[in-house]
Amino acid sequence: MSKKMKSQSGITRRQALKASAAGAAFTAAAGIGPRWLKSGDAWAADLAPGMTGGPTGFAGAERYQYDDTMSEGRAVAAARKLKAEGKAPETLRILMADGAIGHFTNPWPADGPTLQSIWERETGIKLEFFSVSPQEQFSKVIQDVTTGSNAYDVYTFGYAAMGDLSEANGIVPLGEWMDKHGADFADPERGMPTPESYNMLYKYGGEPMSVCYDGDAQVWVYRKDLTEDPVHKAAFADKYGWEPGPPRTWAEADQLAEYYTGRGTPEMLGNGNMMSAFWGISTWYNRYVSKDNPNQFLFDDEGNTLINTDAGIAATEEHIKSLDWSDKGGLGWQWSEYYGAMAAGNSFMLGTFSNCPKFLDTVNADGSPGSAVTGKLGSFLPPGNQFGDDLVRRSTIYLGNNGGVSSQSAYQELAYLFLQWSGSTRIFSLLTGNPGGFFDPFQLANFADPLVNQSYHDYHVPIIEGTVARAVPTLAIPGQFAMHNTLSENLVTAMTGGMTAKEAMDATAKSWKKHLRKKGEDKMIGLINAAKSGWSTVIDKA
Amino acid sequence: MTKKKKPVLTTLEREGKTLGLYMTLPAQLLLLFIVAFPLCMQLYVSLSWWGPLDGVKWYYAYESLNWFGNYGEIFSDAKFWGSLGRTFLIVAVVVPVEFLLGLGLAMLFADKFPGKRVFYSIMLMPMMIVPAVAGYMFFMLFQSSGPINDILSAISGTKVDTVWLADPDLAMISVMIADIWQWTPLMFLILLAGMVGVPEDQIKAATLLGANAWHRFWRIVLPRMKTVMIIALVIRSVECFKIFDILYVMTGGGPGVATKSISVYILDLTFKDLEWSYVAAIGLFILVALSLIAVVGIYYMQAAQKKAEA
Amino acid sequence: MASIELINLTKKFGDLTAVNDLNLVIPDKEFVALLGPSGCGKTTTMNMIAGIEMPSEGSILFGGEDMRTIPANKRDVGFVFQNYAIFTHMTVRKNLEFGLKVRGVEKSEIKRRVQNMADLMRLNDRLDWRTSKLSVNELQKVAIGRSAVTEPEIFLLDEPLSNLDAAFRAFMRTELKHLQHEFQQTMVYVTHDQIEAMSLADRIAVLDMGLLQQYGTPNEVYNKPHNTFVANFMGSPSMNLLPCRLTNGGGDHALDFGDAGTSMIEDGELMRRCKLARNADVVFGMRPEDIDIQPREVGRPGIDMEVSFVEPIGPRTVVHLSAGSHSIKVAKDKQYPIELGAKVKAEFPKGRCHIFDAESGNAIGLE
Amino acid sequence: MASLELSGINKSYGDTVAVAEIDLKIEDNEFFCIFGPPSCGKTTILRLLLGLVAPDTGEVRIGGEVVTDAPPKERNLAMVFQNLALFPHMTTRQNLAFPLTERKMEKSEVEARINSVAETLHITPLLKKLPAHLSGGERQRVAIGRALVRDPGAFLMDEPIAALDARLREEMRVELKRLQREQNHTLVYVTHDQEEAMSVADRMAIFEDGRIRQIGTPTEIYNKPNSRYVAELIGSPPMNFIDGTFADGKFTAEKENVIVAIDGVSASGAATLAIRPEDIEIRDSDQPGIDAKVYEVEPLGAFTIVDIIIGEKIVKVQVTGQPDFELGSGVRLNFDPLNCHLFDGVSGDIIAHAKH
Amino acid sequence: MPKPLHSYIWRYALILIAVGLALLPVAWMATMAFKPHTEWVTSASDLHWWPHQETWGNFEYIFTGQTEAVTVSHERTAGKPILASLVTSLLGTLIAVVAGTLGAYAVSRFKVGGNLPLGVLQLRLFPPLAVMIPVMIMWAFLGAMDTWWGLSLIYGIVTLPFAFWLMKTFFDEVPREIEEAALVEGCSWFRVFWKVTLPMVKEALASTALFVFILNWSDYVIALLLTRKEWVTIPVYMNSLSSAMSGQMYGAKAALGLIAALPPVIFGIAIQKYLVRGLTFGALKQ
Repeated sequence: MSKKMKSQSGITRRQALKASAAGAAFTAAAGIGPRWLKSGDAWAADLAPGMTGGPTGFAGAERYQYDDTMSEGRAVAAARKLKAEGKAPETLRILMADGAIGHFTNPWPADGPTLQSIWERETGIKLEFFSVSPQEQFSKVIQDVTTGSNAYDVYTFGYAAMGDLSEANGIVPLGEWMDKHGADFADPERGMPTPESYNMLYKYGGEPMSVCYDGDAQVWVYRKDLTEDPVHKAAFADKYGWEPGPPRTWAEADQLAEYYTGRGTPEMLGNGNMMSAFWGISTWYNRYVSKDNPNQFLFDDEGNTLINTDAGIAATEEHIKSLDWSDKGGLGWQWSEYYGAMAAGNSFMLGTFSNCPKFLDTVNADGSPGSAVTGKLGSFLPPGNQFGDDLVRRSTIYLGNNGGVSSQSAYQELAYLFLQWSGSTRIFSLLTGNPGGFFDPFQLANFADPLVNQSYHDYHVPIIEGTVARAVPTLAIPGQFAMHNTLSENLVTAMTGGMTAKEAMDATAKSWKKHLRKKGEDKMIGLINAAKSGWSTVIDKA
Repeated sequence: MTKKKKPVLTTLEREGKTLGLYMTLPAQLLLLFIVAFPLCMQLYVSLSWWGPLDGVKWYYAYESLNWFGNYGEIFSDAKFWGSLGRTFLIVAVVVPVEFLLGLGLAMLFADKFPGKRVFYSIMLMPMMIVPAVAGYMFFMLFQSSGPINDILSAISGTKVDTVWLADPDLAMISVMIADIWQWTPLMFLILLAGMVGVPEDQIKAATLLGANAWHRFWRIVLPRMKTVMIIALVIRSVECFKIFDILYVMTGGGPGVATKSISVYILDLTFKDLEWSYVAAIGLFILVALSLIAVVGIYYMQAAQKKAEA
Repeated sequence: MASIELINLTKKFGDLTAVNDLNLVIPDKEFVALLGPSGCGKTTTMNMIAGIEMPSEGSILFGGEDMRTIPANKRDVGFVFQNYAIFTHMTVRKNLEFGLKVRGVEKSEIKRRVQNMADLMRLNDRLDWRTSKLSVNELQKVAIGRSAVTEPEIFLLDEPLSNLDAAFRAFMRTELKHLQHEFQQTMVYVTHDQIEAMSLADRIAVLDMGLLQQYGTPNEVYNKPHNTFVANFMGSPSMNLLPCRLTNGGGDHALDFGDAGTSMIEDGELMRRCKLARNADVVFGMRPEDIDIQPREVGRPGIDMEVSFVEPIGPRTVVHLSAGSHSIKVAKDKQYPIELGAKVKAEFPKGRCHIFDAESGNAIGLE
Repeated sequence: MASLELSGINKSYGDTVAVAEIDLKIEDNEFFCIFGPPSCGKTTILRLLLGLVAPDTGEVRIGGEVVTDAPPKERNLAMVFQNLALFPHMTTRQNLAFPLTERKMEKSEVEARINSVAETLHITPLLKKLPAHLSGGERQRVAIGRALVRDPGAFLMDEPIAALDARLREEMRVELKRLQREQNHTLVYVTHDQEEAMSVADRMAIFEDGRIRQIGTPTEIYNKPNSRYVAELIGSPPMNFIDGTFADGKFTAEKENVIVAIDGVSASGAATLAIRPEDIEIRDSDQPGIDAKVYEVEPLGAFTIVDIIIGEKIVKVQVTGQPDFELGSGVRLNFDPLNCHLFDGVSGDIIAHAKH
Repeated sequence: MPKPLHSYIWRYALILIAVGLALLPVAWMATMAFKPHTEWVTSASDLHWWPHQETWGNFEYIFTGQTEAVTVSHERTAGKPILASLVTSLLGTLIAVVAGTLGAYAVSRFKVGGNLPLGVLQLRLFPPLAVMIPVMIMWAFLGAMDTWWGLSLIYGIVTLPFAFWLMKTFFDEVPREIEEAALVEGCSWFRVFWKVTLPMVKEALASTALFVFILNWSDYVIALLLTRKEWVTIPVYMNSLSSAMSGQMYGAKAALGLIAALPPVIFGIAIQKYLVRGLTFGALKQ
């Protein structure tokens, strides 16, 4: 059943990805300060009246400028004070995912300064970024912690890794500095909408341990043009009894996937979701968590695993079935190759990180379409399951990127100040809009920002907001990295016929139980139950 | 008078012995450095739940002592026996194939022919390629739009674009092919040396007694190569059991666990699952098992030797 | 009929000519020795007869039939190597059986023949031993037995006795000679030891640098050497060769030995040959055992010399005499009482002197 | 120069005895030969003298002074090894200079000595060459030169010319003998070639399995071997032995119907008559003597060896010149009692020597 | 014994096939190293066996990090890893050869060292990963993690068995008499070793060093475990070259692969005749 990915005439998957990211040149020259740093305060003149810092040189820049009363302003002022007192390093060393460094080094909008130049001109402290691929990001941080080589001041890691790093004393609590310097992360109007979501993305064990940089809720995009095509409309309707369009339930989503597989020229695949090792876990989570009303948790309150119950096994069987409508070779892909397939028009739909349209639905400088799907995309809220007239639509926040301060760093407060500056709502809005990196909007200020809307497109931003509201966290307890690896390995083995869905789930459950036992069962159960508060409780009407 | 006494040595011989002891010092130190201290540490850590993320140094492992919990776990760890089984499968398939190909090549290269030196050097080349690089070569070759599919399409006439590295069975086959490509020259080298090592006169004598080419090979060359064959098989099996580079670069043990050898399993436990105490236990388990096999092997070889001489 | 004929046999290894245009007839049932220093081409010649080496030019006939197209394993030739080439991974019995088994001889016949050979070679109680436990002498017997058991018409031996201890070597020489007489096989025996060649062979072919120097019975080669090489190679201690000039003081020839003086020639046969000499520079040859040591008297043919060294070697004593730049050896049997430095005259033996042309080394005046 | 003495020496490696009960005194300036079959302890004697190996018991004296535990350097002995042991990576000059530079001799002295030794051994043109580029004979001379160059107390040589071919061996042994006599060094010479031993030795010791069986001059040992072992070893072609019994003055061997009367001998019991091939006289079949048949004839040019069968025993007879005998023809042998030795049939020790 | 003609043809046919198969993977990587970015992944139908426009872009990329074809941000260039591979391999070889040679001579000549020969051989028996945890902890403890000397020390230890056994066979072949000849002249044992025995095995020593260098240069797993950023060797760096953003950078990795493959192949062929002895720990000589 290995339906082949037909490479369409001419442009390859690689070119499609490159084309779509044309607007954002991923500059190679990370690690050295930009040459055009203006000396003295020439840029200060361009600031709006009363403002002390922020981007200049483009229309609307004032929206992102700040004074000493704002979170970013206070951070810069404090940084300058530390530098004056000689308690600041020449260069701040930052370990960051390779796809995100562009946020700081890529000027955006085109005629504006880079965020790195803003920070360096305002604080006089240089930034050095060390890139790492997302799969190895966690191992790299852990190696630095366990071997004590003190190679970085700022780490970035998935929000779920906060548990591991806190227990390993790798990162330092930030609460004290947050209060001292007044960060606006939890601001109900601009920052996190609800205290639960703030706790989930910023805190571990009740203590703020990192600054969230990336929402990473799984948002669905689909080939809207194909659903409006009259031919497909009619054919699909008489086969399934409803007009093709945004699916409300997983059953409908699977029908769409089944229908569109093999259609179009070149023949496309209905299910473009990520299925490979490490990346495919989120797709499985999306199916699993909406199997109960209001939520299908991973563990019950006594710490027994639920993934190997009928609901879990059913979700896994559906997950495996969906492989029939996706590229068999995809099992070896990374996230960029799934994006490439969608961009090349080889996939009907793709539930992935919310930044997908930012890269795919683009227009080249000369007006030509950035990819084969420019202007043809639509997005929809996560499909769910019906319980009576309740419709439980759930998505998951998987991976993501949080900034933490290394316990080995000699300039911890200064490192925090950089996190506060870059994580606060104004600068972060400018940052997330920047197509140079893959950080996703999640703060309320981001959704309201015109530049973000320009990159993410107005049809997509409200869906992101809706999805974040309906998102639930994945495993975020210490040992999550190993537990996710076991799940991923068993899922791929099941998908390649090595195990049945039940065997895969039982094996995963057994391994998860062992992890809990090793880390201390009651402590873990406490953490799991505490995290349940962060799960979304939004119920839609069927 | 003939009690077994220590031989009387001249001062010269005694000086020699003392110099000898000093000269073995560096090697002994290195051996001690890598064997003694780490093995003790490994044993200590393997008796606890200690891991790098516990936030305490390894010597505090006693806080989470569980005695033989880790070792017990090995026997119930399906993934461990799975990867061990896979490793033995690879050894069981790869080593005999390399042996037969090596023997065939050795027979081809047995006598002199023009151009022998050049072909001989080329045939040795694969073994000298950095294994990680060889792994990457075959990663490129086995891509679904890669040259191997292109050749197969040319041969079969139909369009071949099998996905080698994403299919569990085909991935295993491609890893084996890569290993066979790299290490057949080793077998070829050793077996040829064994074949050429047979005394020239004995072959001439057999010829003059009326033996034709087949007799010569079957009754003279092959029996004399027995020890060489055993050496080749033992050395290759030990090295093959440690297979890692080619496999990790080509498939990373994937898809799923299809080509996960014991080495890759240990690496994942170390870096992904960070269960360092369990890895320590597995490490010791393998050390002990291999040592037992080695001791039995050496005992058997010596017995065979004695039988041969009796 | 198993005579062996070598016709214009030549073998070149690159630009080295190991065997140079060799013509030799080895009559059926004869024992011929190929004698010469190491590297003279004797082993290469034997290898060509056996078929191990291919001749560059010329041909080899067995009983008149050309052996060019017949490979070594079809020539039915017995071969014994210098280091025996025993199959060390087999027992003695398996070594003896090998030749018969590969020729597909029927089982009971093999058993019979091997048993006979074991009796002949007194190897009965060693049959099932591993060859690695045998002494050098026993290995030698197995090597010969293994080939003899196939009852070849032609038997080739490459220095088979050189590794044996002195006593056993003397015994084996007699046995080999006797076996050859009894089995009437055509035997070719390669050796560098002239004593072995003399004692064993019916005929000796002396080789040097790939060229045949002389081919004749032991006595012919010993008594009538065709050139200085054969003269010097045969006999122990070797023939004395004194370079000198023919001068015909007063009609008759005389030998001028330069700083050792001149000596008249009384021997008629020698005089006849000296007359045939084309140029004056000759080499005068005398066997050590033919020379008489006499007190110095004028008129006796010989050279006045002085005893420079005495070597008592059990049954014989070798007396070294020297005069000027010349020195000769004289072999006396038993203990020969003579003091160092004694002034004597070495008297030329009647009828047993040799004369060679100095430049070509060839003998002068041989029939 | 120095005399060498081994008294009460025993040496064994584990349970294999190398040498046992060795009492040996080698006089000053003597050309002493150690003769015996391979691996009979000959080389161990040299290593004991050199100090490379310590004796289990007994003492080693050089020039009368005890050196049992002294290191090789203080013994001032020079050794020429069987495989010559030249330093392959050094030129001839460096090889010769090695012993001198090791003794910190200053430059000009070293040059002088090297040139004089090179002169006496005619190896001056070879000084620049590496051992690999020299012929067997040249290498052999350089090895001797290396031993000569520092004028040692005594020389030890372990079968130095065994590897050369026949002609060169005959010349080299004469040259060695002459060199020893001119330089009058003490020389201990090990060989397993009995003709070589007899030709060069002033005195020689016959070894068997680590023990000395007899010491004496070559002619003494040739004419008066003290045991059957020595008699078998010395003499080529080898001596003939006939087993039988000796009673009241007469030796009889029924199978070979040999009866020889030897007067002045009172022993009785099993005995072995021994006679050298050159001491047996062949007579025509009609003459008195032991009845025999001609088995084989080996013409050797200077003399001929006739193998005669008496009973089932083959006896070798050496006849001068080149007579021809018809195989299988009947002859008569005469054993002159004066030429016969008598050994004890069991122990092999000498009972009576031939009196010629 | 000349062989009939047809067996020659058969022999050559089979050898050519074998040689072809041996060269195919290397040839593919070599051509890939010169292919421009566009020809890295071509559709299955028109596979570019030979680069249509050869370019040195890939080499330029791995050494400078920039080339017109690919602009993916890249932390560091290949220069440092190549230096790392060289330094650690050379030092590792030095440690192994020095310790191995001294130990081998002592065992060969003085029969001392008891368990050393077997102990050293046993080292070779275990998969490196089985003993790596304690070594990683120890290296972190000593601050040797991600340092040139840390990696060199481990390389020295891991290849010690080869150096030891190889040199032991060479020392066994040196005739005892030559050393005794020097002893008789009053040389101390060490001078004999230094002035006589070692010069005689010079060529063998060089070959052993080359052989051990190849082994160190070819390592991947030990470098993967003991280096992080500063002293990453070529194989580890090469594997990290593929990033999520750019996917498999075929051309660049092929170029680096070619550079990594050259030294061992050249040295390997240079010491061809000692390979059998090396790989079988001296059990078998050519």
